[in-house]
Amino acid sequence: MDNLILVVILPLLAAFLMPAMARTSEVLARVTGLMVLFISIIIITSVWGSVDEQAVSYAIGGFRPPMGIVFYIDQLSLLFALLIPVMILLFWPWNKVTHIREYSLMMLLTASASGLVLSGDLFNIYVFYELLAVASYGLVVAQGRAGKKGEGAALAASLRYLILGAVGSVMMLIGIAIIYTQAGTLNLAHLALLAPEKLNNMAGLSAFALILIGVGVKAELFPVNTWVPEVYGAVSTRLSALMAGLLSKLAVIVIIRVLVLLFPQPEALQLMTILGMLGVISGELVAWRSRDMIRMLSFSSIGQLGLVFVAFSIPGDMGLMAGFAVALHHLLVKPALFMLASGWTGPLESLKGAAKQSPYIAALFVLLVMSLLGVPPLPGFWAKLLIVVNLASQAAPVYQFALAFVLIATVIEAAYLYRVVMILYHPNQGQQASVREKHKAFELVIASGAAVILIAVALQVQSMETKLSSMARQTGDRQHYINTVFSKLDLADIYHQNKVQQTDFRSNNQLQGSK
Amino acid sequence: MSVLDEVFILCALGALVLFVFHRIRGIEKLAVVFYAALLYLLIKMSGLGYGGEVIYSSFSLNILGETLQWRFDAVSWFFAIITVASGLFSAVFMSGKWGESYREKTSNAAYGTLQIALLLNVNSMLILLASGDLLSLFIGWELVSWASFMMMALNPDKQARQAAIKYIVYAMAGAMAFLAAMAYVYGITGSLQYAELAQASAALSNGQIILLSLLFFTGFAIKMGLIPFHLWQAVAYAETPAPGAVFLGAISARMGLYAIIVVLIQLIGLGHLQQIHIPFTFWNLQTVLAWVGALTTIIPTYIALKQNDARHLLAWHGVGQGGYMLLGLMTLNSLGSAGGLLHVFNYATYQAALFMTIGAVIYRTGTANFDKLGGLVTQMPLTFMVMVFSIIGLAGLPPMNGFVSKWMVYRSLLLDGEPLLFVAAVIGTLGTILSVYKLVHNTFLGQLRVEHQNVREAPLSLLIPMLVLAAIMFVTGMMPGLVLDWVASAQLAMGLVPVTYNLGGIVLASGGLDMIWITLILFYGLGVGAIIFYLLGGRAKRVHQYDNYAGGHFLTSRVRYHYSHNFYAGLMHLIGGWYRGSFKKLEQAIVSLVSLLSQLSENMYRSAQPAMMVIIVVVLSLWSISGGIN
Amino acid sequence: MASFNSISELLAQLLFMPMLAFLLGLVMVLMYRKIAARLQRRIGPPFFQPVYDIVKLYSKDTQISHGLIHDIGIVVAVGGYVAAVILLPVPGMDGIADKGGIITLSYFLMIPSLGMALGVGQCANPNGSIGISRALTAMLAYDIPFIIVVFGVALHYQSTSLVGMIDYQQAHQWGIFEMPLLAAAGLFALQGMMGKHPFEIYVAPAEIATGPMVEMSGKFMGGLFVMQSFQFYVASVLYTSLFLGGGANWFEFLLKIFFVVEIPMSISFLFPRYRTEDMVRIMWKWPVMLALIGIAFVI
Amino acid sequence: MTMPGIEVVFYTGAIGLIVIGMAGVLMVKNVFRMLLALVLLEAGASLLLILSGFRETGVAPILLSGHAAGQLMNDPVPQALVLTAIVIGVGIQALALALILRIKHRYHSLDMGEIREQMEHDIAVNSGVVSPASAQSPEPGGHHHG
Repeated sequence: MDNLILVVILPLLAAFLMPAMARTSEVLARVTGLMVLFISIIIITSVWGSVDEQAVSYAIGGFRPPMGIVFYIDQLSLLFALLIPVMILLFWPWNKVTHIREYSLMMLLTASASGLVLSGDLFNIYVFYELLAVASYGLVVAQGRAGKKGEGAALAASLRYLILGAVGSVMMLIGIAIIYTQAGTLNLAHLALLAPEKLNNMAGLSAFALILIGVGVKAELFPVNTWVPEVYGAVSTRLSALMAGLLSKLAVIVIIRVLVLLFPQPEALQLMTILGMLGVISGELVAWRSRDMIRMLSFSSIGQLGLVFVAFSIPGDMGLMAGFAVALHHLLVKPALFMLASGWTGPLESLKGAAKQSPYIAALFVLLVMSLLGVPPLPGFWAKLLIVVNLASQAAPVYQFALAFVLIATVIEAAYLYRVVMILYHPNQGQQASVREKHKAFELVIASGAAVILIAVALQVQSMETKLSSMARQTGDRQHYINTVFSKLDLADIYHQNKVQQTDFRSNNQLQGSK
Repeated sequence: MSVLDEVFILCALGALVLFVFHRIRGIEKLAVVFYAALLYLLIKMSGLGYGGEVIYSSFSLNILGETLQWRFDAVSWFFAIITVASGLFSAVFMSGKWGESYREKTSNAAYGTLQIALLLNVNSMLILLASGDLLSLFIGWELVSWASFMMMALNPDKQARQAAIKYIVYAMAGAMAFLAAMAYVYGITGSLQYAELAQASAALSNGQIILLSLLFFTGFAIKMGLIPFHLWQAVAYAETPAPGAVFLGAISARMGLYAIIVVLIQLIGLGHLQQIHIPFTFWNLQTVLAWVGALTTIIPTYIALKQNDARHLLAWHGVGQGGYMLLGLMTLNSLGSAGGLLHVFNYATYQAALFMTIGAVIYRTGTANFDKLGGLVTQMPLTFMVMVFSIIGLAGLPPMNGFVSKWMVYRSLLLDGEPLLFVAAVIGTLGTILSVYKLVHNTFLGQLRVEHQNVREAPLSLLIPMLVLAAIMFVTGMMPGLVLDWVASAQLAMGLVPVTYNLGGIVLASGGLDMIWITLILFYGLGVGAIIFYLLGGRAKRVHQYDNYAGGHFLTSRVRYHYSHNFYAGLMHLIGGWYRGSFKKLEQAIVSLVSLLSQLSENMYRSAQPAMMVIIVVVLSLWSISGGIN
Repeated sequence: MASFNSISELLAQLLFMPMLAFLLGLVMVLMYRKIAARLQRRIGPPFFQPVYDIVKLYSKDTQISHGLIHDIGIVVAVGGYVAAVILLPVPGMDGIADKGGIITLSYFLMIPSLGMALGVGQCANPNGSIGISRALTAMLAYDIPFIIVVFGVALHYQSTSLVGMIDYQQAHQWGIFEMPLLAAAGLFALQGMMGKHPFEIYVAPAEIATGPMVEMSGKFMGGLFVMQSFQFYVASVLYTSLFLGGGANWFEFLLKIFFVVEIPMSISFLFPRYRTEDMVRIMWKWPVMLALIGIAFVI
Repeated sequence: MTMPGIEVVFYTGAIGLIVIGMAGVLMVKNVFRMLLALVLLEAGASLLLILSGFRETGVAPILLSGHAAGQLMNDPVPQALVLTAIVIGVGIQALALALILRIKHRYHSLDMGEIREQMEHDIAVNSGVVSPASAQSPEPGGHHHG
């Protein structure tokens, strides 16, 4: 368990050492990144079995919380800690001409992402989030799409993304400041302990709103997601897949952690519902108009993330479970779709008859799309079912609106996705069929892998359900978090401290009163 | 292992085999064997059609705290036997010459795909029919939609493809309405089992029932193409390849009716449908649904009257006939609901036969356009005969089976004293008569076109299924008791009072129906007519078709005069103005609205200042904090 | 069920009912032509003129057939009415009538039109097709009020059995007094049903060359003449059974049915013919309205 | 506490900086100025965070032997945090400056609107929705014809 910190430290070191290494041995530098990723995967798999119903916390450097910095390792964080190196490995820029600093940025991304999911401290989360942001701005520039116009677009998209992201960071910082003013600590477990008393008020809610907007930039949350079509349009599909699939989910995870632990107010959830449902409907509406596949997928991604937010905004463990289901499903499907889209650039009309040219790829596309739409018995259906069923059982009217929005958006989604399917299976070849790019082997492998997993999950839906629900239960259990991070001794300390402070305060009052 | 398990195993096996070998010649024979085997298994379950016990599958699935189980009761069996029989007939139809020509026109793979599509349709429908709770019903529902979409998308024609897209959007909208209803059921009862809903529905408030019924009904109505969701179906069905049209036309849309039976009648319950009044009106739910059925008999039928393509005409009638079934069912008395159910069977027989005749005509002439046909009776007399039999059924005239079911619907409306519904049904029937005459006249009667002078009778492989269907139509018309056995069992399963019947028809105190007598009387009458015509007077001389009188001129044989375009000119002159396309405009309006919203959203994404958005969010959150949401 | 005592009675009914209908129909045709003549200040044809016409047409030398369906069309046109006749109760012979009932009968009445339509279609004469499209439109026009009337009556008697209706009327009161509006509407529809003035433009003599009859010669025309006499009979008996209490005995029966035929015949020559569209319009307006109001009273 | 303390002034300053920064990001067209506004915004946020640990009578949070036990100290945690935040902020600003420079080289403009339009055109060209020839009349996004 102790060496789990290497998952953050090793890539971080590698990120800074790789450029230096490249001066002495180019090959060594290139291999280092991969090595680090493999080591990360090995470390995580080695602790995989040890975390089940009982989460584990780990104080870095031996300082006890709440003063020290802790890692919190439960099923959720461990799952994502594993997914991060795996996904980054899958979308690793293998190319020979890749500049070494790109690898370095990828390493930075790995380190910050792993830190983000494992960290049990709000400010650490902020720091890792910022690092993640820097890495992704850099990657957007570095992995601009090929072509004459590629570089300029990537630069401009990166700058616009950066400005939005920086504003978001500031919002998050202000939110953290408010929390600190209220509670006087930034340790999540400590905050969780104090939250019902200190954060269950207007100030706490506004802090949540600010953090939601701040982190929401990465999570493609409704009003701060204008960067999505620009960036995905400007960068390689590989990076788009990574960002839409993995990075957005990491930001969502952060929001969920904060929400579950710190903000018990129903208004916080409902704010998220509103933004989520606006995201669903606006994303799907624009995707309906899109004329090329990447743009369509970008907006579809906005819509899907909106769905994720709607799901997570349902109170209780069922909401968390629905959210995990739809988030993981999107994490699986969207990258695969981006991979398929990379060979199918150009206007949609030019894809006429593509299925005749490459029937296997078209069939894969249909399968993925159907799961995205929620056609039973594919996993996407179960995810959507969870959302719908749980939305309907909520009493607050905002959830009923959300239900309507989600269902309408699905119809729109069906309209454009099936239109693409029909274009692919068009009997006539389009005029531009000859200039179409070929799919690269690794893209097909990834998409096929996703399809295989989809089918496997569809067959094993019962056991998936048990896993997800146990994950949701653990994530949603605030007391469990507190008990895991603090030993009994710590807790006694904290209670003692609080009591002392409170008595001080009271004695002050009495003093004033006596005067 | 129950028989139902065997059915599912056979389905899976068939799908697998067909998928692997679909490019191979001879696969069509295998498909026929498959459907025959399926039919055999269904016959093994035929106890269900005679009041047998419900058959459960021996496997189930536990998810979301729900047990998904599959089972067959009398209603499912009734629909299933029609489904599988339709599949068998389509498969036989496409196994012979038709298949060969389709292969030549397209490819082995395309033909195999058609076979796969048909098989998937049959299988998905069986899964739907076997569903034992709302969740499995929904799963079956979506599978059916997708299989139908696959079938429709096979035609490379542009119009057909657009129809398929339209279909899938409609189907998705219907599925979402269904899903919403299901979610509400879950929200109320915390379960998706039929039994729970049936129990809980007794305690629901009127508003909840109305909302639930409306959502469910919308979902099911879209599949059935009921008003106001009728626009998608006809074009989509008409444009599928002939065997596909046979199958889809015969039974596919009836899945909506099945779902209505299961959910609205069995679960929400008769009492609710009859008692709950829609606020601010004097209608109850039953009346509303019955009127939807009645309007569906009228509007699509008169749209059919205007069609200029045989397939479209038939498909529009298919939509209209769905209205009769719903109308019959929604009388909720034993006679009317039996009529509605019986109509499902009867309609399947003649609609399948009709699409087959048109398929045969297209096979021989290459077109179903009325402007390019005519006079084929001399060339294809057997096909013509089948068509006449079928249109007699479609129009609901004795002695074919269509008459029996329509008679039952009318009779029950009479018993209930529903004059306006009755009139609506009659208007629909009369429109049907007009339009089926147009069908048979414009295709088979009138002058034969020059290019069709060498057309021969349809090949045997096409004729056999048609003739068998015609025989079924006649036999079950004369002896409706054969099918009424199944219908009565289904009614019992639905919780209705079963109809009293005998082999010849309906037994009722105040005037029943005895089809054996009626058929005999009719044939006696025709015999008398034949005696009067043939035995008396001189022998008639057969002359050439064009040897006819036209105001003192001979109609030359080079220029054809076939009165087919705008056939009912006079009537159209009168009622033409009523075809305003209001529903079409509504549909367009919705599409425009969506595209407007879409454009607005896009502009927002394009031009929105990120910081502006942040401010909006801050304002929004302040609003929500100050309790603006609730 | 069966109210006849023996096979022989059944056979007798099967044989006599159509024959009787045919003979009475012929007399009605004669009456029609006489009335027309009188109204036009003519003497009119002799008593056996309808018979002469049919015999003449049947015995023509050139009988031109355009194909099997052409023949069958005529067979069905006549046969449909024969079958309908059997379902109509007359005094003393109502055994088989009970097998059908009013709904079946209404459907039987559509069969001859369709049979004729098939026959005409086979003739391959575009003029015939035009005529038949008008004829079917006309059928649509009068059948809607007719069916509404039938519905109202059946609703009133709570039965679809003609025999039952007659029994009820004879025990209580004639339908025409209980349902005057429906009876009026029925009369309207009857006018159309019998294919007479002013609703007969599709078979008007002036339309011979452009109507359904254009290819009908010889015994084809003769068949249609036979059909016409059945048509008169069926319409009048049906109306009598629905509204005038049927016939307790033959005298009463004959009186009633001739009276029923007489009214529309007298009216028919007072008006010019309506165009098909106008006929639809008028049929869908007045009789339908009357019938619906009548039903409202019944309920 | 009846009298407004000194921290009111600080809070006002912090919020004022945030407002000015926000307004700048919103209204300014020039990307460089936008960046400067961002700097102000960050400064405001940092100040706010520092203030959360500020005690009016507190001393520097250094444990020296001279201090009496229990004397009020300023909270050191926010100060440490702000230090980190400033470092990160500077890094991002540097990155942004580099981007702005390269964009200026490529698009010959610092106007956000122009940059956006050129970028959208480039994206559309790159995805094949718009032909490169129509560079002079950019159809942003290329969603009207092309």
